[in-house]
Amino acid sequence: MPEYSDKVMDHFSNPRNIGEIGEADGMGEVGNPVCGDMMKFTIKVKDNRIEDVKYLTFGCGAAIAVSSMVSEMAKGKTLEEALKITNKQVAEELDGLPGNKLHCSNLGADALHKAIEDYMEKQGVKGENAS
Amino acid sequence: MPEYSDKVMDHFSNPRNIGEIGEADGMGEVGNPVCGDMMKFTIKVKDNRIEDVKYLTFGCGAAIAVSSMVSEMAKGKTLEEALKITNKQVAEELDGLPGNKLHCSNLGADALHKAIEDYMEKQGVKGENAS
Amino acid sequence: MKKISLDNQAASPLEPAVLEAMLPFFTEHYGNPSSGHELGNAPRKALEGARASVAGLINAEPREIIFTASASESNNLAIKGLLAANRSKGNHIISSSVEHFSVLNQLKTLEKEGFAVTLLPVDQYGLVNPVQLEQAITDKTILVSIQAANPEIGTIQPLDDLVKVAESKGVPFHTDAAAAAGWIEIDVKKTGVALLSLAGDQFYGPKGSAALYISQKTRIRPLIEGGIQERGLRAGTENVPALVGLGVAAKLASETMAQRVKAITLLRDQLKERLLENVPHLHLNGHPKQRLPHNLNLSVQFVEGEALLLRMNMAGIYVSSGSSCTSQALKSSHVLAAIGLPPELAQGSLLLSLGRQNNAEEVPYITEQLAAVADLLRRMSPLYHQYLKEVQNNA
Amino acid sequence: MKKISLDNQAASPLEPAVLEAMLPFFTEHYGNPSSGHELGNAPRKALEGARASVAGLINAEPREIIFTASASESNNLAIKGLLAANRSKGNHIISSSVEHFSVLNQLKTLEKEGFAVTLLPVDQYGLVNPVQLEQAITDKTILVSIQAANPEIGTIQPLDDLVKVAESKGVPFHTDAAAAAGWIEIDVKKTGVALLSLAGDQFYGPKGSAALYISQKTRIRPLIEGGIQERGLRAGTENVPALVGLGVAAKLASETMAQRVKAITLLRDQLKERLLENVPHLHLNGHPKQRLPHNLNLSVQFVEGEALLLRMNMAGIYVSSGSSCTSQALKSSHVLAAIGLPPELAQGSLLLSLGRQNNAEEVPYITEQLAAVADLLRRMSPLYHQYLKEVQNNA
Ligand SMILES: Cc1ncc(COP(=O)(O)O)c(C=O)c1O
Ligand SMILES: Cc1ncc(COP(=O)(O)O)c(C=O)c1O
Repeated sequence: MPEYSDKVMDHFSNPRNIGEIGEADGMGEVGNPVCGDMMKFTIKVKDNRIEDVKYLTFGCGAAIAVSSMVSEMAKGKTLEEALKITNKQVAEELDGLPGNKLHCSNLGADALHKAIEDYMEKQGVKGENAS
Repeated sequence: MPEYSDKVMDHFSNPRNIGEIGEADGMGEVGNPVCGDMMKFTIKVKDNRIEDVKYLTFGCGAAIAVSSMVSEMAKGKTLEEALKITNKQVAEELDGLPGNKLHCSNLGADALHKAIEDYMEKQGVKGENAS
Repeated sequence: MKKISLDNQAASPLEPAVLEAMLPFFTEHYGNPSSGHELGNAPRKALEGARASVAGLINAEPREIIFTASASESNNLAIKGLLAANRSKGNHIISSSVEHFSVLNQLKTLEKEGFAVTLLPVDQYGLVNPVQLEQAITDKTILVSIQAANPEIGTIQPLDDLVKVAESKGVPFHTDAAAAAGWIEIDVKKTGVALLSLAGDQFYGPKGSAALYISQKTRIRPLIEGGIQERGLRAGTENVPALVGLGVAAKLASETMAQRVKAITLLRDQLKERLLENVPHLHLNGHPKQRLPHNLNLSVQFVEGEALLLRMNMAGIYVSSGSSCTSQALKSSHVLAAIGLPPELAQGSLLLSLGRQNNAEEVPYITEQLAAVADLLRRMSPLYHQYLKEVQNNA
Repeated sequence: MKKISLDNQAASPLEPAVLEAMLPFFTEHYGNPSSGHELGNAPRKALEGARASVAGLINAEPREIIFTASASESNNLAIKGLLAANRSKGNHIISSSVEHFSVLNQLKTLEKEGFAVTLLPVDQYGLVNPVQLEQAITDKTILVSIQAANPEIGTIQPLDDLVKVAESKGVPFHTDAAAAAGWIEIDVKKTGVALLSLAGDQFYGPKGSAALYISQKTRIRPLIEGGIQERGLRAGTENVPALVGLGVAAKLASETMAQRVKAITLLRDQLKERLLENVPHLHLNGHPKQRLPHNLNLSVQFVEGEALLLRMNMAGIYVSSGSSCTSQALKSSHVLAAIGLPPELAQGSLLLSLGRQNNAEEVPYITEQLAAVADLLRRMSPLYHQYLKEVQNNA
């Protein structure tokens, strides 16, 4: 088995916040089946805060755990705070990821940021921190 | 262990006719320490027959067994008969020798022939069958 | 919890008789086969017995069998060894796009060294076409290397036909039979291959036990030079216990192949049918008929293989996958790509390989678990949700 | 009848703890270390544990250890692998005339391929002279390969000095430590070797277990290409049981080397003295002091080695010899020739190597038997009779 931490295995086994928000305020997608990982994040925003966040993920154990962790980290944060979440932080919160999984599966923060940017664009507000 | 037949092991373990005849009628030597095998045959001839034959051998199990077998085969034979003993016959009498021993250790008949030739030369009679 | 391995091609428990035969060679008969004293006798005899048993499995002569430590080593010795002995004759090698890495990766190196390599394509089932082989052979071709069966999708090549083509052009043929030996009838005399690789751990023998068949008329150079073990073609003190194990495994495989194949084909087909009935959106990979009896390769649409593997593992069922995430090189299976499988299906591939410890009572549990796992992962799959929307829209 | 093996370098019984540690990896933990499911966990961990133990034996880092199946393979991987990765840098290799065939025979092949090879001579004790090494190095030299100790005459090379010379000229150094590892202190960090070969069966580990140390700054190419086992430097499913055995053997050797060496040196020296006292015309081969603690090499003047070996075997004592007749290639020892031993003495060489099962109570029996055998064979030796005549004539 890949050398997954207990936290990764916990999030993989019991992923939080799975799903797709019906009338989402923002949507972000990363990856594709060729590379083996795809994530689709949808968010609900209220008073500049991420009131709800859900995701759909096609991918390995790391990709699923990362999605789950990102959703937990983002929930309740202001958009500015959420934009500061980095893939590195996500990996750290998961007590690390196997070296070879750091690049291809650790895209959760990117998907979240895309969802936030999507929201901002829809609002006509181009976020300063957008990457 | 080399794939020696029981007969080889018998002659190696209990070599017959070891020694050197003091006042030999003929003496033949083959081999040298570089190749790993040396045989020295001495014979006593009476009425054109090999009355006694002894040998000294420095060499492997096959060389010792071959010497012993040759001495048994030669004893009592006429010189002409003894000259007809071939290395191949000796190997056959020993129920065969390992392939890699056929060339270097199977020199007993040669040594015997040399002893006979030596005898014949001393007698001033160059044998017809000498090789 | 139940533990069921469906990954027997990766590793399978030894036949008890194999381990039993090996044990004395770790203790009483620990000697070196090259020794000139008594301690060498039992190991040497055992080694030659094992050689005869391996020869028997493929209808070779004992002296045509060289022992090695892995199928990878056999493949490297076969190809590099033949080329080293035949440098002057040409520089063109033909192989296929579905070979094991222990063939493909050396070919890449050989290309850098100036050899020209043609990798024949395969059809949707993974079959190499003898006509395409014939067309690919030039007067520079010095070696054809095509596997007997594919370890991943199970497809068995038309070896007789392929060898016939090469033979008619006078080109020596190597076949990597690591996945096939012990499971399908192989007769080197009838087939006419020059070189054949096989490995004991693929038919209940130990790890570290393998062989290369080298037909009497074929000349190769050693890869590992040194002492004159294995007729000078593979130096090094022989791993007697492992090779004794290989011998026993080969003997058992020869003697019981018909029964083994019959039983495991039945079980595999039963598993296949139950899965296809109970788990929607499954696709069979490889040839429907010409396949290894213990091999089943399915793509579970909309989900990724490593997640499948981990979830099945949580249910005590051990499987393997051709997805990128399960490969150590992080590349999805080149075999699934070669048969034209779309990337999404390749990522969701599931390799189930059966072994002697599997039985029909396990089938319902496996089916139930795969159905549950597929369902669970699909519910979080963006591809599946997209599919559902498309179905709705079309309705 | 008593059975005494004095041929422990050819093969020795496993340490019981070694076999015990191996057994579970044939049964419960039969998995493939590359597997992505639970069955891969125990074998993978065990493999990495073994790697750490082997690294510990020579003060290396675990990632600097590549597992192989024999010292011969390690030597071939080291030399061919380094040359393949450094082709552009030069074409000159320096080695010694007393290397094992798994070094010398590849060098012969490499010479045919255009490499220039210098084999350094040795002195009467088998020592390579660092000054001669220095003089042999040119700006084309890309590798020096000199053994740590000679398996036949036991001589330990001045490795530190030799490596220092190569290092000062920027030439990487490989040492074949197959005979030395486990028996003398080796510290790759202090010594500064680039590559080092060792084999488990030389220190009570199993056959088929060996390793190559590759220092972090050294680049080599694999000999066996394929999967990415062993960092891509040695493809093939890992022989887990054998490598677990290697790990335990390495750990035991590290932990108990001082005691082992002390005890076996004592025994060896006792045997040597008793033999020299009781058997006339014995000659010690190799270095009197700088030698492997378990190795004793004697020439029994006037008699041939195979006959000695067979007669000792009949007495239940197993020995080895450097005579032509005991070598599979039917050539007397190149090592004995290199130290200038006359052919007659080389043919009568006797290699006695001790192991954990030998003890002081065996010494009188061994002495008595060798005395009897030597006497018996001398009485039929033309060389001995000649010697006696010369003595008589001189008297
Ligand atoms: C110094 C040395 N190198 C290499 C070898 C070859 O070992 P193997 O036969 O295990 O490959 C030996 C064998 O004893 C040896 O002593
Ligand atoms: C067809 C084929 N060739 C080669 C190999 C390599 O085997 P090993 O890892 O034992 O060297 C395998 C492994 O499963 C295989 O299936």
